[in-house]
Amino acid sequence: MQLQPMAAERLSQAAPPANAAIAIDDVTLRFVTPDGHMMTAIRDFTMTVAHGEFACVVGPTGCGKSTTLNLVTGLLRPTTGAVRVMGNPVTDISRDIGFVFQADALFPWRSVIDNVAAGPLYRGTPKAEAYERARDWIGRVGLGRFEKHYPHQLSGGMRKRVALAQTFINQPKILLMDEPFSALDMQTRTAMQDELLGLWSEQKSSVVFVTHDLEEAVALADKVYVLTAGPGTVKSVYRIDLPRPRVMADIRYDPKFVEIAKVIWNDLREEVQLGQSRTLQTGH
Amino acid sequence: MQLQPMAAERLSQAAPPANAAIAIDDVTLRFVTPDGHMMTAIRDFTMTVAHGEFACVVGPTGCGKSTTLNLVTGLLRPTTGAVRVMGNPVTDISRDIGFVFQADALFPWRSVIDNVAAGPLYRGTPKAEAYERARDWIGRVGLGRFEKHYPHQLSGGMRKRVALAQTFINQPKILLMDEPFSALDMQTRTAMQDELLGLWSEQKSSVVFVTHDLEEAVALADKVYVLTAGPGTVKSVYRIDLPRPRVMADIRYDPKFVEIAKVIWNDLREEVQLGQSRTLQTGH
Amino acid sequence: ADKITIIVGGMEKQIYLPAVLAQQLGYFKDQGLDVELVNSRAGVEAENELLAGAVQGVVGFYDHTVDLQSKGKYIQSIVQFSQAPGEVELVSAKHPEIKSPADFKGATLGVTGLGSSTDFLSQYLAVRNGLKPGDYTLLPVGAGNTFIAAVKQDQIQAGMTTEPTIAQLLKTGEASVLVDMRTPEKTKEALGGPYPAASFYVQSAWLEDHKDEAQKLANAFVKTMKFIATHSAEEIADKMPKDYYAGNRDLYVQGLAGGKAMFTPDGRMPADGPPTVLKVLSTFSKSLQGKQIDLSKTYTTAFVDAAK
Amino acid sequence: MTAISPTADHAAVRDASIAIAESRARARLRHRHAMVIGLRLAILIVFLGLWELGADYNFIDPFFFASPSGIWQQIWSWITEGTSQGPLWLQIYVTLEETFLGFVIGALGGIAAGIILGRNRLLADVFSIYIKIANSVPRVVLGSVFIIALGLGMASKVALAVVMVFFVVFANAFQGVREADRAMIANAQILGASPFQITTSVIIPSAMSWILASLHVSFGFALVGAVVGEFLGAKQGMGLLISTAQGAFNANGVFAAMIILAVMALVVEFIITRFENYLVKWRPAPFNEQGA
Amino acid sequence: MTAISPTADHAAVRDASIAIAESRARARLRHRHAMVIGLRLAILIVFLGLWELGADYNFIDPFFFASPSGIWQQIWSWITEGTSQGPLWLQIYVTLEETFLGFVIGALGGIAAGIILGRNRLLADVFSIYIKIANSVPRVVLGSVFIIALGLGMASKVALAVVMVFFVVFANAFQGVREADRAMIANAQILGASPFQITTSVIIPSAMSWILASLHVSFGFALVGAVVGEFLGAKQGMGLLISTAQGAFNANGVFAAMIILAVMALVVEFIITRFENYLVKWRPAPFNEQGA
Ligand SMILES: Nc1ncnc2c1ncn2[C@@H]1O[C@H](COP(=O)(O)OP(=O)(O)OP(=O)(O)O)[C@@H](O)[C@H]1O
Ligand SMILES: Nc1ncnc2c1ncn2[C@@H]1O[C@H](COP(=O)(O)OP(=O)(O)OP(=O)(O)O)[C@@H](O)[C@H]1O
Ligand SMILES: [Mg+2]
Ligand SMILES: [Mg+2]
Repeated sequence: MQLQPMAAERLSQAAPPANAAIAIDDVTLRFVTPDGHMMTAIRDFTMTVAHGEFACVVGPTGCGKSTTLNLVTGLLRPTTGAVRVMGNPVTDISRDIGFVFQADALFPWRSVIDNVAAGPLYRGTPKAEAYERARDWIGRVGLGRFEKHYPHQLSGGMRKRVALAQTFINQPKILLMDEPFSALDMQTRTAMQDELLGLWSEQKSSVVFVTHDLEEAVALADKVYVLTAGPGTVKSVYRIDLPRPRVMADIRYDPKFVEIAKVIWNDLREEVQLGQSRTLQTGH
Repeated sequence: MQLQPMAAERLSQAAPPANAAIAIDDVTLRFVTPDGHMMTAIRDFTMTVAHGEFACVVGPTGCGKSTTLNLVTGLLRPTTGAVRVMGNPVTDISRDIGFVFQADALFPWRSVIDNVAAGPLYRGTPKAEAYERARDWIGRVGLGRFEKHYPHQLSGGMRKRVALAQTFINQPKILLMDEPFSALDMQTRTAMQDELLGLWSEQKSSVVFVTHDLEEAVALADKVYVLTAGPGTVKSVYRIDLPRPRVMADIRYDPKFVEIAKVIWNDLREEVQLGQSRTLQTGH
Repeated sequence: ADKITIIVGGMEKQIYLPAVLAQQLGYFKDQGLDVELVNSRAGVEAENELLAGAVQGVVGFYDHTVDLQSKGKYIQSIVQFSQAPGEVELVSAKHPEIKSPADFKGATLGVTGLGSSTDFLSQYLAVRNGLKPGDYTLLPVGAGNTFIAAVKQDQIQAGMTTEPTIAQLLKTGEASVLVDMRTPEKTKEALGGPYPAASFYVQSAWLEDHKDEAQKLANAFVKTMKFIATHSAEEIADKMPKDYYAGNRDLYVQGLAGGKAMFTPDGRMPADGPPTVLKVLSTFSKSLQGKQIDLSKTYTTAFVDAAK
Repeated sequence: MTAISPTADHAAVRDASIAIAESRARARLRHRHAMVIGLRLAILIVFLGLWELGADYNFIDPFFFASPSGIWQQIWSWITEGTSQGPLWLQIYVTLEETFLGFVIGALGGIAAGIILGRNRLLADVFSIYIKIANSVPRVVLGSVFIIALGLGMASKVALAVVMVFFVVFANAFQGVREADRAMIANAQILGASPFQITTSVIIPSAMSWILASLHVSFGFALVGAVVGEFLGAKQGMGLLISTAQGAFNANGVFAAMIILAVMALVVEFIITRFENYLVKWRPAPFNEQGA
Repeated sequence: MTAISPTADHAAVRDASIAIAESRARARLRHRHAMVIGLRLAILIVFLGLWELGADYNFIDPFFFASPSGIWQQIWSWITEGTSQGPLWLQIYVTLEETFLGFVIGALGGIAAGIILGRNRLLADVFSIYIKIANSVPRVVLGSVFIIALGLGMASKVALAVVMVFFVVFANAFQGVREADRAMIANAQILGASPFQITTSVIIPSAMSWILASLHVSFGFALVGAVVGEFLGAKQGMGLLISTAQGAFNANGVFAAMIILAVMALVVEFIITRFENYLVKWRPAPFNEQGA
């Protein structure tokens, strides 16, 4: 069993390999708080995702997971340190990326099918083809009957599935997902996970997947990053060498899975408790 | 073991007891779809929550859970059937109710503390007292350091916790919660669940709690409603007679808990699969 | 024929009546002219358009030709419609103590606009009666309704205006005539000479190259002046569009009957007219002070003389 | 598990009661519509009645403020006999043409400027000060400048209508662009939209309600601009009609022309509202108006 | 598990580099500010230079369009010698007072009407048609009506400024109220807010950016209203100054007065912007301008 924290990766200040799909190199990011002070959201953060690798990120709420994804997309710029995608420094928002936002970012004035077809249309796909592919993806996320609905006419879970289809249809080389499945029931979630793994193995894309569900992380990932309570930095990195292809419905009953989950869980719990006691201390 | 579906409750067309805290009586609600047709969101829906009862609602995504809560608050009106709260027909939005929305509904122009203090201030609590209570609740949800932050400066999970504090501070007699904990990590979620149970038993309030996490539902509830795939109606009702007070961190290891969860899970899975196959059929 | 555009400083105003009347009588057409009348109540607009070359002629007050010459712009009157300003200094019925311009001391005098002929004439009347600038206040109140409202609200104790505002105020008895400048005789009495007012003028430069058109225009206007001289107010009113007296036809006719005398019978500039204008203007207009004005360049009677 | 299929009986009862509920909802809607029209008419009648009575008994001086009956006679005579400047419909047509051109040019210009400056911070910082300066220029003075520069024809009226419309539309388009949801823009960008595509597919739709709000008010402004232009100098148009009526102490004529202008504005307003409803059909209804 | 506390060395390096990064960010900001000012000035200078040259070489006739040097002389002579109507500052004061009163009354009225009609559908349906009619009335005609009704004093100018401001502010306040997020309103309602509290604590804050957008444009409009009012009849004020200059064919005077008006508008604009920044400090910055 090669289950070992790869914390060395975090501590090493050597530049990450140039051929990594995503390389976050010793990044610190600070925000201005309402009272004019600076607040460090993430600190000394180093993370590397190789081509075709599936990385999951877990950590206590508010520790900087979404911030990390925003750095990779170019929506936020690091205060210090460097972020590289496909070997190039991130200067603008990249078109190679697919990003499922944590909050809703659908276009409310477009129906489901127009939302899903947006990506291909932006990228110049002929209309007929774009809509055909959109229809396909809407079917895959189980919304065939809702093609013509507008986002406000959908339930929360349905909207999330539209967002997934919207991202998946672009077949991005790099896929960033921020708690994409948390609004879905177990069954739909399993189906979506299978869909995601299929897309990933087919496209050989690189994935960074943020979740609160540790079991989900272990079930999906090649590598799990555990972050510390905010200001977030990498606490430990675990390599998950469960065999692939993995079948989501069954993997949870694999004894190796259970063991891995337990080890990471203990590591994480320690951190979460630390984070909680820290905020509670300064509670009032 | 008294674990039996109480489906009889659904089938009986007798009016629900007049003294119930919440009584939804044979309600059907239809929406106008974009192509001008009518779509039934929930159908022949009957549900009763007694005073001081904790009811959980589970069901496949898009089956009408949020719609049901909106009926109770008065935000939506039934097409046919009647909704009564505390014995009175719902005509307007009630002040006895606390509602944690599925999506974000914080006031973006108010800082965390102003958001949390809103309820007491609306209800005429003196300013000093309102802010003192707000500070207390902000501490309880672990956001002491973020009092002055505005919602857009918080992470998704933090925003959800502000919404919880905002609702809890009013100590509502009737508490409706729509997937309130899905954006939280396991540890924070457990702490919030304990907070919720404490509030509930202290206030003797009546709770309707929507979740996708069946284990959460079983751990918290007196009664679990399983809904059918949309148009939603009650498939089965389960009474959960696990002893109280329940400690969230431990209850999952109770063998009785595991058994109950398994029974309901089988019932639910059947429904979810049905729902999925139905949408997939009409997929494209 | 090319289209000739003429701006009229208020087509419904009686002082400018010959312009519309000529059109109504078909005199322009008789001369083979294609004339288009454009309404513009603000005199400045009309002059600017003329100078910019966008229109060929303006029906307006003669004094503008003098004023513009002081600014180096040459325009000249080729047909003179009236030899009296057609204006009246009215005094409010609330102020019977004002019996002559000499009593203006401390009063507020209504004028249509600062820098307008009513402004200069009012001041001239006051000064001629021994007052100094500063003894009275001038208030621009426009013409028409706003003038009447100002009288009613006692914001002006006296004021100078034209028909039909005069007739309207006289009818209701809210004001009476203090100084009448609707006839050549009374104007001479008030100002010491005839005061040529409404006229048809063109840019001097245009006139050089368009003697032919100018002659035809003069022909039409002179014929119109003759028509006015030989017809009663009633007959003239019949020729005018109905909207111009929609308020009250009797009033219109009555005003016209009272004011008809101001029109020249033949369109000719009275010889002693221009000096009077220069005298009035140079007393008050800053822009004229210290400027040499060549009055002979402000009008010509050549076309009127040649008119058939 | 219990069998849960409802009995056929119950389904029939449900369907019947839904049908009843829906027909009731429709009746409520019809009733509400009738009430709105009724109230509007009631207000109009009371207003006109008081005006007429006031004029009859000389509380309101009809010399200054006209009277409804006089206004109606004036409109009727214009319709049947024409105006001093020619047939009434021609005056309406002339003014409408100027207004419409001015409205379209001003609105398009305002939208374009608003979007360009709203999307580009540097341009906004540099140029917005000049737009503010331009907006403080009195329109009547501008009117004279336009007449000098463009002549007394249609162009100067159109220009005046343009400057009445431009600033209102610009201000709203600019702010609407600034208010566009940043997450949505980011999403489009990541989905592969070029800056131009972001503008057309995210910025414009989200600024649409801002732009439409400004169009509602600015058609009236365009009308005002055209009329003021005609006031300053014209040979046709409603503004000249008003000017002539004013000069002839014909208060009925002044008010009659204004009422015709109001009707023109309402007709166009109706069209804009139609257009708006078409554009924003994706919008959620407020809660409570939602279920059928 | 490995020890993860960073070495003291590394922490020091990080803090130093953060300090550098932050001072660099500040320098960038300063540099940008200087560039904006520079560009504005450059545009101004080029514009004035071309104008002056055009006037000198008679491409632009200074008789109609004045010239920068002539305008400056005029302003200087007004400052040093006063105007024909008295000292310049008095004219400015008079116009500013009228404008300010009209702006405040019109804006408050527009906001109030917008909120009331925006919150009450029935009132909106019944009354909005009348507001639209009122908005189509040419302001110049209204001007004479106001002078008749209110006299030639300040009241009529204020009224004219009010009607210029009211409709713009109303349209935006109305739409802003309609756009308020329905989930947020529902939340406030459930938290116990009375309809009045909802209005003050949800509706007004969310309509705020709409209202502010309209205030930006409508101060200029109020100024225009006051000046037009003075045009129609006044003893004092910038409008009279313009009207006198026009009557005397003094183009320099006309443009000088307009420039003074523009400066007035810019000063007030600056104050409104300050106020706006204070009110909307809760707003998220666009992505990319966010990290420090
Ligand atoms: N614009 C901002 N201004 C100030 N602080 C911010 C801003 N955006 C985020 N933060 C802070 O950065 C920290 C990290 O936020 P982030 O959204 O990355 O957390 P997260 O790990 O995604 O949490 P969650 O699991 O709850 O989504 C939080 O403490 C948050 O308050
Ligand atoms: N305004 C609307 N117009 C039309 N259909 C609607 C509208 N609102 C909701 N619906 C439909 O009603 C059904 C139930 O929606 P609801 O939000 O109650 O689902 P839910 O059970 O809460 O799902 P989730 O778990 O995903 O939140 C869905 O099929 C949805 O498409
Ligand atoms: Mg997050
Ligand atoms: Mg829901």
